[in-house]
Amino acid sequence: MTLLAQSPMSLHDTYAAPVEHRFNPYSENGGTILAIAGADFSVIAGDTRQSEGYSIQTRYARKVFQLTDNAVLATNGFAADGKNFVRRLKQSLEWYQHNHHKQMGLKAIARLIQTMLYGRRFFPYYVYNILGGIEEDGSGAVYSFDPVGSYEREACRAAGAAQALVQPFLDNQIYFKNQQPEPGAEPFVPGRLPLSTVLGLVVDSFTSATERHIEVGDGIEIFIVMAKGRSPESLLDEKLGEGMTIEEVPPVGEGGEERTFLLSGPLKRD
Amino acid sequence: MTNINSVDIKHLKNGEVNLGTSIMAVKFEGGVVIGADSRTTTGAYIANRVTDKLTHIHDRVYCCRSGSAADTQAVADIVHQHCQIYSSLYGTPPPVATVTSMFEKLCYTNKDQLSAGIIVAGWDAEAGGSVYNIPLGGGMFQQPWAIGGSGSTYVYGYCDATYQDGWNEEETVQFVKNTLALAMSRDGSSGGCIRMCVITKDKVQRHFIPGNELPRFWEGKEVVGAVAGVTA
Amino acid sequence: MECAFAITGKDFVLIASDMSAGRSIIQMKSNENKITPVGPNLAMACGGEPGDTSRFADYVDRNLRLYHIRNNFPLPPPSAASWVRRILAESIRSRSPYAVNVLLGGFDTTTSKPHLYWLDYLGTKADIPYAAQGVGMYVTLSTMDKWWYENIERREALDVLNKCVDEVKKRVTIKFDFNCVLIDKDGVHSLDLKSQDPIAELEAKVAAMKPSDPEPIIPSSDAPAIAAA
Amino acid sequence: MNAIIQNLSTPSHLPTTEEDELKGYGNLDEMGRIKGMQIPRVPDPTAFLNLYTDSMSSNPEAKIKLAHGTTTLAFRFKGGIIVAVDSRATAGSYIASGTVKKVIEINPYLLGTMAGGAADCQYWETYLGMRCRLYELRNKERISVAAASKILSNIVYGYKGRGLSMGTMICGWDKTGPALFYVDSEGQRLKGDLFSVGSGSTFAYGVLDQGYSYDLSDEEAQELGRRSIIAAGHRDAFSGNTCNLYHVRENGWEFIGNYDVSQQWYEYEAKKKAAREAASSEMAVEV
Amino acid sequence: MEYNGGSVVAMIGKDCVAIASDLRLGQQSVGVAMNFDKVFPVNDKLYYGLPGLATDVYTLREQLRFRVNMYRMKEEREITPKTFTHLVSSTLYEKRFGPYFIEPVVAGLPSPTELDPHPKPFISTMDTIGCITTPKDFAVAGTASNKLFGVAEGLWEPDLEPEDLFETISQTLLNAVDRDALSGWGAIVHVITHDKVITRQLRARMD
Amino acid sequence: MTVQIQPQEEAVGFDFSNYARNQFLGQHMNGLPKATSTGTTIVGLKFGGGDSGEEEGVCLGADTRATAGDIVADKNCEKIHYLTPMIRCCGAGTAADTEFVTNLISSNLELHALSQGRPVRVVTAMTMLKQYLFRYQGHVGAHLVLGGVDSTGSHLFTIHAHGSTDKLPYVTMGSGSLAAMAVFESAYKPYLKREEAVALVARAIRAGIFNDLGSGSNVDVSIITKAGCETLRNYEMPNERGVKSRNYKFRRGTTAWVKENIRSLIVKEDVKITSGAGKEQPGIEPHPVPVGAGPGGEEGMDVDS
Repeated sequence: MTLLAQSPMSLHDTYAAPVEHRFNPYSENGGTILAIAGADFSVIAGDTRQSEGYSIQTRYARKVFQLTDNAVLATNGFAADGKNFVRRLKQSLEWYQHNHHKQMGLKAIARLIQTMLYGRRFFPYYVYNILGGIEEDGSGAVYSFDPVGSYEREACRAAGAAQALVQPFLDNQIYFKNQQPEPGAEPFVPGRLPLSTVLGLVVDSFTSATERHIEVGDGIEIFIVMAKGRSPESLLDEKLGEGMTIEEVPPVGEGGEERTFLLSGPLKRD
Repeated sequence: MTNINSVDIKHLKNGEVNLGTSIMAVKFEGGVVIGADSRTTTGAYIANRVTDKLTHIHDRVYCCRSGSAADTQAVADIVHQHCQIYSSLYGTPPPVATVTSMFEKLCYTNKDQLSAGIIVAGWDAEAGGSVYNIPLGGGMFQQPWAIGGSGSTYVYGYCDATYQDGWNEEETVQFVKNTLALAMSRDGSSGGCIRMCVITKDKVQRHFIPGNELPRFWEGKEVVGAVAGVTA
Repeated sequence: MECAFAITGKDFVLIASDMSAGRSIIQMKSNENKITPVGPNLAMACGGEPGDTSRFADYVDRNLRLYHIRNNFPLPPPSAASWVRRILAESIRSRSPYAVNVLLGGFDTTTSKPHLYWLDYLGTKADIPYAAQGVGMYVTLSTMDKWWYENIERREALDVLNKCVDEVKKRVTIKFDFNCVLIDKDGVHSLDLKSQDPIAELEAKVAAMKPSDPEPIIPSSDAPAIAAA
Repeated sequence: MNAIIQNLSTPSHLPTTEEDELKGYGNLDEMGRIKGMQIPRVPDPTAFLNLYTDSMSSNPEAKIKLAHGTTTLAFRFKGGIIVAVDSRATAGSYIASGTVKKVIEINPYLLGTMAGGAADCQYWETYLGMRCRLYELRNKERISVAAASKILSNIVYGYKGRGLSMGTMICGWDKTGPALFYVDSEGQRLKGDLFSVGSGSTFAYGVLDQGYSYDLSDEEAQELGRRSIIAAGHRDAFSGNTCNLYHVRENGWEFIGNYDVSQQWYEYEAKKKAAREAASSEMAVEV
Repeated sequence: MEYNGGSVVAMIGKDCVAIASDLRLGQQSVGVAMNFDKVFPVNDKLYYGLPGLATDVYTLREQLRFRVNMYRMKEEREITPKTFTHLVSSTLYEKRFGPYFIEPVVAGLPSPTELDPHPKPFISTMDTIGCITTPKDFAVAGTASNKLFGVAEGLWEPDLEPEDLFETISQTLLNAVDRDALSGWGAIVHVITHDKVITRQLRARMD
Repeated sequence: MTVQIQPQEEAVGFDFSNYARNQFLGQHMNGLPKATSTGTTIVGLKFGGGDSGEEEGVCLGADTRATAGDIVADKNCEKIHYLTPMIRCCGAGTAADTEFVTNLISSNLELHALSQGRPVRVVTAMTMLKQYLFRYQGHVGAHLVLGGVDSTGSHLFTIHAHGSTDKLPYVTMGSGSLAAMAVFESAYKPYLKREEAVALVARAIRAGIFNDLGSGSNVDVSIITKAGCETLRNYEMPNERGVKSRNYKFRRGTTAWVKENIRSLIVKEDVKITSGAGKEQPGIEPHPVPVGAGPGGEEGMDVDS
């Protein structure tokens, strides 16, 4: 920055402070993820922007990955750590499938993620994970993790750059926090919302976050995992938003009766 | 004396615009030739690629600025004003030495706040062409030729080896042009094109060398495709 | 390291403060009074930087006294609190600020209401029914939360206060001794926490003093009541 | 690194290849032992960790915000042990979760509480559960609370100074009756009757101390635990949401209930008001 | 800002505005008072909220009260929301290099004048050094501002009637401060219409 | 406690009275608030003249996003500031600084114009700005693009926060300046026609909006020629929010509250007309009078205590 900084012979250089080159293995790549569990489905979503500072690295980077036929993982934070973590996790799950000739259950995957994350307790993966899927009893479930592996099962969870923007909105709309039930009506029960409502909320959460958070935008990908026996027609009949497409994601293994769909659409690009 | 090093004059304020810079001035019989590159940077970004670092101070006095753009512009503006007052008071243009001492005074008294390396050059009736160098922190040194800015360190040897007394205008212009081209090719924060100015009793004549017409020297086979000599 | 707390009740304010004074790890004195009466029905507990505290208490005291003399009327607690706050807020912007945290309690004789103000060295003011400063904030606020209630009677309030003192003695690593004042319409009275029934003692004292010690300066709105007593 | 592994008292090795890492389960090997913890190759890993995570709470600006636990308490009385905790996890001033389970059910007879780093507590107390089960299989009897807490203490002491953050209470019932131990990541291990840990603990103490006695009835004790957590949740910004209450008895622990701090607070205030009104009306009657 | 905590939100409705604040005054993690209202009236139909460092809340409020009264005496009229915003802004910018730690929010309903018989509801917010933002929908500030942005962006709808605006602003504030450790401890909402000001204290979470 | 009346020095410039306190607080607190900054893409170019056959002029452009950290504080702010009728100035950097600096200089220019009896020149504005900014050594964080037309032609300058200036035919500033400059460097030609200039400026701003996270929302454009200044506010709006998929209106009574206070601003007053003069005049109806609207109105309720 200085006038003569580039000149190696400068007399002043002898007085220059030593430059500390810190080992910095982390960067922050923005983006936001969320997951909501329903009675017999689970919705896991993420935006597709990957940024660093004020620059967009790519407008399409996946944050949500199908792990098994009934589990989808969303990952956010430092993209390189996330990518590496998902790769290792998928590898572990594949080994498990080869060893046991079945896919790992959702609960077990959650615990596996904890131990994998905690293994790096002293050199953490800078990733916030949300695992969504169908539990063995057929109910939708969401597990959320901190970077070193503490986790809990919840009905909904947002993480990433805009988590503070999205989470209180979901508290209000999914958990009905601070809402008095109509006089004489049943009290609200979270986790019982219909899929169409949940999808609407997910899309609105992301469009709201895009409005107010600079690191969120470009595109949205929503994975929907449906429990055995649930008809996907309700989903396919749904009138999709502008520019949205839906496709069925082929099963990873031999294919159980759970089905996974991918709903993707555009977000603002500014 | 004890605290001289604690005054950190070489540090620009955060985010400040920097004249990366190669500047020079050379005296010849009857006048001076001044020259500069045209690059201004903020960090790695070139804020201006066609900067004019040859700043008019008075009719026959110019200065070349290096260091902080804001500081040197402010200093030049102040001296410019002083010179106008001088000429209206005394009815004669200020001699180069006088102008330079105005610069020097400002640079020295505010050395803890300024980041400015300035070369003042011009023509006056008393001394003819003269070149003064005011390095960072003040001081006033008359020299037959002066170079400054971050690019200067690469070409001191070239200047020492090449400069000769008694050159005419054309030879001097050529020398300035070559020196700056060499400095700009080595120094990352110098570059762009070359602006030069010949100041004599009768004229202030500008020369402009665009970036694609700079003199080229040995750059290696890989770059030019053949052994290149001095083509300029 | 200091500790003070205060409780308002039906017609009074109780303020208790520790009495320790020291430098670094040494306690130099364990019976230093930190509660200053700053008006006929107003008292202030000061904690914070040693030196600043007593200077500040003096400053406030003298200025409020001056006001009283000039106007023949003391500044009522809300106004006094507002003024103290401004002094603190101005001081924090000066070259040598008062690093003082204050509990200001008083009884407003014009409205017959007790007031308690929590003030910190930045000039933050809170108007609350019970408050604590220093380490007391961390260990006794919840105690008061549980046992305090609106219009609490004197003896109950003293019970709550004693619980707080007990809690501090139990949980804070430094040994503290406490003194305590009660402010009501009759003035600022000090209470002996060690005695069996300080309230009864106080009542006896007030009753004994009343006829011979009419307070001339302070116009009391409850004058007839006192006369009746 | 070697020192740590020795402290773990199980032979172990670093995962050297990815294939190694794939064997076993997460960072456990095929035998269920800790394979080893990855450590960055920098001169001072602890300083590194502190620079990028707020695990030691000394660097609030750190990039990686880890979930923090907050108010927990446990006390021993004649009817066993009451364990009460709040359920809030904060990352900076953001409330990351209001539904954290801060009581870790190690096995049907042992409970651990969570304060400090959520992952540290969760992970090591789960691991402690494994170790306790192994002890049972080897020795055909349940492990004592003292031994269990000692195992945990030994493990975390091995990592002392590396940035773990844990303040936990191990509660259980063994041959000696109800037992309560406090174990923290500094290696401190205390046996006692009454503990509260976390940023809200001072507020919990403020209610707990003034109401505690060894001879409380079960209901009184449960109420005291609950009331203390509500008090802490109310005053402390980093505690709150809900209170989870457990009661450890001779035949194992029992989950008493989950109470919303805010709702309870309103109820307590209403009760206070009602009591006062009742008292004043009584007085009126007397007059 | 995070020393004492606190948040304020304002919203525009159909011929009405609403402004709401939490009631917490803390000293870092410890709650000190639950009656610390951060919203103050300037005149009948103009309110402003001052979330931030509590000592500055008092100081700035006193200063603004003085300046508004001076304005009132000099001009012999009530200050309009827009003028008041600029008054606050320049008061803040005066301290550009030693700012008040306050992010004011202004909400007001301008009275009809001959030149402007149907004035629009007005809200504005400023940063600590007085940069004005005048949104058309909602304004937020305080320790929970991120959360408020998220919820308000989701919940706000145009042209809400006063009672509907009350619900929307209340839900926005309550759910936002419930995710903020340093705001909460009660909440108060003012809905300003042309013929009345409805002030309600909400039943909020007390932890 | 005494009141002394003494001649007060007129306070000029900034008040540093909180500075020491805030330095102290800074050591004890974290989370000091971020000033709103305009991450910003601002650009300007000269057009016309030469063989374009059109009047020469300058065209300025700006995006409309203001950020506080990574949050969008304002989606549609105005970054093209008025200086004089023929001079405009785009601001990037600390939003409050750009606002107040341009306001201050604008009024000084107005005074200057009045004292000189002629419209001010663009260089005068430039000099005033650079001298002001240099005086504050970069602490007033205003990065400006200044453009305008005066008796000497059209001029375009950039002014950095530290007070350095550049005079160029096409300029960009702000966090999106690289994206915008890439557009200019590839497409700028001297003597553009007016429409071409506006289109190019809009394109450069769009490049900033879409590729720089600090810039966003809409495109504002100002065109200044001898004929006058035309400001096209929200010239392009490529980032309108679409319709939400759900409606979030709540049922009335959703929120629980504990206390209510309704202050009516209507004073009901029965006016009884007693004499015949005003009795039942056609067209005059008694109407409610709002209180407090007039001078001396009360400040309203005091929330303290």
